[in-house]
Amino acid sequence: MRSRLYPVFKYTVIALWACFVAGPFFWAMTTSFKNANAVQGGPTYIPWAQYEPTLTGWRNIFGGAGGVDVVGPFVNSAIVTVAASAISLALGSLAAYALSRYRFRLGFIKNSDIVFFFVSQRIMPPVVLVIPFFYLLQWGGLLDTIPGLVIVTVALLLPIAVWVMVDFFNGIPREIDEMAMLDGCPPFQTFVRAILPNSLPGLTVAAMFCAVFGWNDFFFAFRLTFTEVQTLPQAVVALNSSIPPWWTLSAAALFGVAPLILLALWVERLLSKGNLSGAVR
Amino acid sequence: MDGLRRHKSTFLLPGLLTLFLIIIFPLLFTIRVSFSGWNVSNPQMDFIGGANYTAVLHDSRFWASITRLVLLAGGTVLIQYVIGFGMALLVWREARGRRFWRVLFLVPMMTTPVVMAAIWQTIFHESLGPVNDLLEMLGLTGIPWLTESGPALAALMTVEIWQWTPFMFLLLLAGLLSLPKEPFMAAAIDGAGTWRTFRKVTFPLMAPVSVAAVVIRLIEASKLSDSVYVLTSGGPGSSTETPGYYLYIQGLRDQQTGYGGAMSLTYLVLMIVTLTVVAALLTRAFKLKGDS
Amino acid sequence: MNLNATDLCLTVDGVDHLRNVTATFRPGRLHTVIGRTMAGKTTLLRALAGLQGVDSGSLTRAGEDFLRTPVWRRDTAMVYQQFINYPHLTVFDNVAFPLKRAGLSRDEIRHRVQQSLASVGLTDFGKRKPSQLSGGQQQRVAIARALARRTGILLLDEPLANLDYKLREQLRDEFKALFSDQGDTIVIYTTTEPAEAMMLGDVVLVMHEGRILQTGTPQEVFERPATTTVASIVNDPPMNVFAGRLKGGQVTVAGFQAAHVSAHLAELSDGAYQFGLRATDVSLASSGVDGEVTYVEISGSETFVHVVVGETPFVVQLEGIHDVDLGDLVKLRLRPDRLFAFDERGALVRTPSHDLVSVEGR
Amino acid sequence: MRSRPYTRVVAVAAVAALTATACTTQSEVQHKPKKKAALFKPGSEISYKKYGRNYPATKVKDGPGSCSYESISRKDYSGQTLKIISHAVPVIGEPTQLHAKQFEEITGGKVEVVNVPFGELHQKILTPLQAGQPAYDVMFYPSLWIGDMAPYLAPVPEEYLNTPGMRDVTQSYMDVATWDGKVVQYPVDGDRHYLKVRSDVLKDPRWQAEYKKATGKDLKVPTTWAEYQETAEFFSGKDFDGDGKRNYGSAEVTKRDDLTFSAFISRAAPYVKNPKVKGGVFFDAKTMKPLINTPGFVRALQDMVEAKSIWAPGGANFGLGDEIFSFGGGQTLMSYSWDDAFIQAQQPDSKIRNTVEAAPLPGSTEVYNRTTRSWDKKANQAAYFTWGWTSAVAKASSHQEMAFDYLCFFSNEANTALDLTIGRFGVNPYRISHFDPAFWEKQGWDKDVAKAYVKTLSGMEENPNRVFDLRVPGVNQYMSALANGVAAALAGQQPPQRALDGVADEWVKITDQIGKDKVRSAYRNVVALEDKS
Repeated sequence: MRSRLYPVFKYTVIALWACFVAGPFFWAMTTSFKNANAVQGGPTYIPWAQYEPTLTGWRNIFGGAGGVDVVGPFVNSAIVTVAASAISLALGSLAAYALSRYRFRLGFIKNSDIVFFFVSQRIMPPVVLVIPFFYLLQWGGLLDTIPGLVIVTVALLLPIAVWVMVDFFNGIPREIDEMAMLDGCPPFQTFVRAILPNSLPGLTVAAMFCAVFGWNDFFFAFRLTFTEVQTLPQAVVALNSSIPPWWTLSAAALFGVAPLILLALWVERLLSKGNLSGAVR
Repeated sequence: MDGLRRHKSTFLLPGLLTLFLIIIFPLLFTIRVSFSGWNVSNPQMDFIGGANYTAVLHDSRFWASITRLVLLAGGTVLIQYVIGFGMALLVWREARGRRFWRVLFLVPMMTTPVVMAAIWQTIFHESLGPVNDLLEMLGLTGIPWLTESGPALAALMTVEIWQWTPFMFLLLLAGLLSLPKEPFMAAAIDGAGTWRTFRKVTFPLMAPVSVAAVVIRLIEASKLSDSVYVLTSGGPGSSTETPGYYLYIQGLRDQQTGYGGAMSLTYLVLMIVTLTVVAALLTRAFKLKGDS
Repeated sequence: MNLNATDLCLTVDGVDHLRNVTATFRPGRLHTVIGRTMAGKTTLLRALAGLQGVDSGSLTRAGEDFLRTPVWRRDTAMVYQQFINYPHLTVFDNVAFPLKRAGLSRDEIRHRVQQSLASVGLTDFGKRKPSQLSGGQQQRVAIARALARRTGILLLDEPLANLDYKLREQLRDEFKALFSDQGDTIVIYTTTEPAEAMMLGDVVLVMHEGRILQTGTPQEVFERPATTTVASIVNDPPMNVFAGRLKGGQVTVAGFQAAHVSAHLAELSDGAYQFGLRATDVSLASSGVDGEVTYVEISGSETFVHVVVGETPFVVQLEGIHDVDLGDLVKLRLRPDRLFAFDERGALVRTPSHDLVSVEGR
Repeated sequence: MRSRPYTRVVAVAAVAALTATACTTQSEVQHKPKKKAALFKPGSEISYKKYGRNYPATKVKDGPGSCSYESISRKDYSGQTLKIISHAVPVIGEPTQLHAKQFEEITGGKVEVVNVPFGELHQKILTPLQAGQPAYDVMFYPSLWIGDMAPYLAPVPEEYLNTPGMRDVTQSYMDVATWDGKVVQYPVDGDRHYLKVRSDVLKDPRWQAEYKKATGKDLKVPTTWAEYQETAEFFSGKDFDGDGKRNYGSAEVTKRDDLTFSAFISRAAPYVKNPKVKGGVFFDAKTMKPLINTPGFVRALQDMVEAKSIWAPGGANFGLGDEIFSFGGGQTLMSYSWDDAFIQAQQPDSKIRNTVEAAPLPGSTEVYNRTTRSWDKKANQAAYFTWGWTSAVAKASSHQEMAFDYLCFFSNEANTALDLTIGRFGVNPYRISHFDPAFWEKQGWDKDVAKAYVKTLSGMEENPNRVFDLRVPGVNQYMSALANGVAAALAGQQPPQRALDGVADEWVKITDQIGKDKVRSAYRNVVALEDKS
């Protein structure tokens, strides 16, 4: 039987973890209202009481002199993330569907090997890829362009999309495909009309992972663009100077995570409605 | 059936070929460059045989970083799994404000690692950051977070745990929410206690999700380098250097492209072998039927 | 337009799923395929639907090579044992789905869906999602969808197997009415239940281990089972099959000699036979074959007593509730006039109704 | 058959790719400006005030010459785009952006600036240069990379060399900008390491008395590294400013992949730069044998390891920013590095404004002589001309005139005067006219502070015993190897001698890899600068 202390224990643990999770955000929030003197004076937490808050950090990320403009990079990040995620989801769910429903055999290569090929791209250290990508994009005239960045990002996201969707499709009874075909749908229509509409949870999880990894990619975006295309992480990292303006950095970090918090809300909604059941296995 | 056979390639190939085309050139390039002396001042594709590979074998800094990674990745992923599972269990069913907790617990995953690592650096700052300040308020002495190897590793692991436990949490929570109800009712009827229910019902049912989550986290954790870069730059000395960061130093920052290529490929082969073995062992440990 | 299957064979991983299956399915008839689990019934349906390829053999319909026709052009509807519907669509849209694919007009679709839903008694459920329905209702939706299309071929794969007993009986009765006015549709219905097969089928096909053992009207199959296997499949409980000897029309089983000559067996030559006897034709008596009770089932107003005689199991079906206990030693009375006689290889040689049987489907 | 969505996706991607290709094709034509009316009168008052509250209200007069606001505003660059890479904001990155904005306003051209953290700057600039990709027209980077960059740089045209601003640049910084006899870098900053101390503490009679009591010596600005250590040790752990928090002796740059190598060279300079010995500090310029493991360097590393006791918490992982925060925040008594920390401490809102003093880097009482293999017992001090920020124009740029106009505008007299006063900009005196105490007093500095500052800086210009950075191809590798060795010793992983022996081995390898002759000929230029005085 559960002891009466159990709820106390439970909420204490939840609260402790919540503090740990929220701590850095709280710190970034309070730091974003400081200036050099408030930072140099040692750690303080409560505005007005411990330090005089200023809006310098926040002004700096919206084109204020002495900062970086995050709005343009925000738009670029959004375009790249949405485009690359969409392409990855489209190609990835098609491939995942094939791998889930049909048997492939080419010499010793089986379905599981093809899935492994996709997933193994995530094992590849980014350093291996970035220099060749540079020459590849240069050859295609795609350096410092959004299409170039989208192509590279697709290579990063496609494995995730395939990984999530294969598992998800494996969880959808094959009889649904069969029934759709019996009901007059050729395979592609079967996929589009019968399977995809039932894959919303899986697509959501895959889209979330794609968005998270796409939105937060710094490594490739940084090295394959020059001036035309700046993404949000680049704009934030541009503040990591030898005299780092902690306040601007904090404001930019908070700004960068905002759109993805909406994503977290959406995912949680699906979770709570039970829609994600079977989305991950 | 014939109709199906004809279609299957049409589904698979767009994705497979796209990835293949994007990946194949870099891979071939890296293989070729690993046999060249390409470096910052001679960016040429000459041929120097296996000299780079011999050098990799004798690079003690590289091998030390591999050993360190095994501990770092293994340790953090294990802790992430335990905490992620624990938190998922706590906010799984009846918990006040569980929807709020769930969102909150997801958020760290959404942040940009390089950016958050910069924030963490300010948090661990030994005189201007809050961690030591709080420790001192509690009457403890500050810890040299980024200047001694033990604490620096702990700081690094803390950041990794903060950033990626949500990933485990999400996978495991989704897994829990999709469990069938019957086995739990059966356990309740049998009068099994909380712990027994967990051990006999929840945990075995969660085994497939667990294996997938752990393996995918291991894959991602093996690339650990962003937070090392920002937080400690591999220091003090080289005591927090990971292969990802060392590869970055050699291959990108110092532009030892040839040597970096050889090291990357050695690392890639090692990782693929290790992760395959680990995945197989985990699968067996959870007594799953190997299936995909 | 008959659907002709000739010598269909399929082996997967060394296991034979279909062995030289040859059958003709006729429009306007309801064919029931009866067989035990794993007999190949589902495989046969899937092969007819095009969901499963075959290794050899041919399948034609009106001169068209059906094996080369993709699933989506086979004019076939199927109802699964599991209740398979489109989870994302409402009941109405589920039923309308194939109709939309077929390009029918909106009015026509509405009309047909409503008609179809009415026929399965789900008129008021159109707006619900399948997940909000009970199992029986879900299966009705699946059936409604299959019916609404008015396809040339309608396949039902043990549609009642996953339902509870009462619902099963109720639906079975409704099916009789539903399928009787399917016009020119070829209906093929698989089941493990003899009663279902006999009650619904115009034609019964008995399947076992990938083969079709016998094809005929329900009466033919029931009264003249071609082999001991068929005999056991088409009876519930399975017909008791046991070895015995015949001498001058007098049967000896397990050392116990029947008192009377069985008239219908009189013409047979003396020797060893296998005999079949329905469970209803065995009873417990004060004298007879010695056996030991191994298991007793009481079902409603009937009692099934499982008895082992030597090594041979018997099932005795008794009216009413009987007080028999496990391990009781009992004596079985076998009705000699109800004995089916099979030769040593299991082929039927004589039935209680005296008729000689021509054996099909071997 | 229906058209499939994914074929459409592929088609769209292909079209996008082709369009992008067409757009990025560069023309090789050099673009020239048109002429337009000036927006400024000669000698107008210039101020950054309108760009926000972050900037001082100081006003200066627009200078004469072709780089002035007045002259540049006569050029019409509308329709042209200049691409610039610079360091992260704020150090040099912020002035890059600010002057880009101003340049856009007065010429009508477009200027795109990308800011990059220090660790990434080298490869981010060099990779496209080596790949022949015209990524940037103007690059801002540390001047010591000249050996890697020179082959890809456009020499500064004659007309810019003859501007009044350029002619005012001190000889040292013109030398730093020159490669193979050609000026290829555009001087925008002068850099050096010097010592910064809290004069309020050192001059406090109470502390002087206590110090005398404890050590028997007078409390004064240290002139040797031994004194530095002693003074710092005395104050470490004491609360010398009375704010209730502990203070510490020294803040130094010690983070491995930050700028540790410069800090180490500062500490080594007096031990290794013997005015009597010519022919190289880091290498023997004749044989290219590394000297990094000779006793002078080992002594400096021993000092640095010992210095751990005088550092603030976290002091063993300080980047430049940490050092500046620590000293500028009043936590530590002394620090030594670039001007940035000093200027930051002298900002109007600084807590320690006018309580700090600049002084030359500490020296030593003996200096190693590598020809005699013994220590010369004499007081020695060396000026370390640590790399500073510089700028250059890519040879492959098709907007060279616009690029040089931008740089000359960036560094015109008015802009530089204002930039010098903003600590976070990282722009430090490099023209003769900058060494004028009156200018600094006008910024609100105390007379003594300004005087000592100018004396320290100009003293370095006059010091004949100088050390320059290892300005050779592959300098990053050399410095990275050095930083590794220093870090290993600081972390206690290796004793100093062994750590530096390891560095020497690495250096030999690096030299072989790059080509001995290539490195030697580059290094000879550095040695020539050192030996010329």
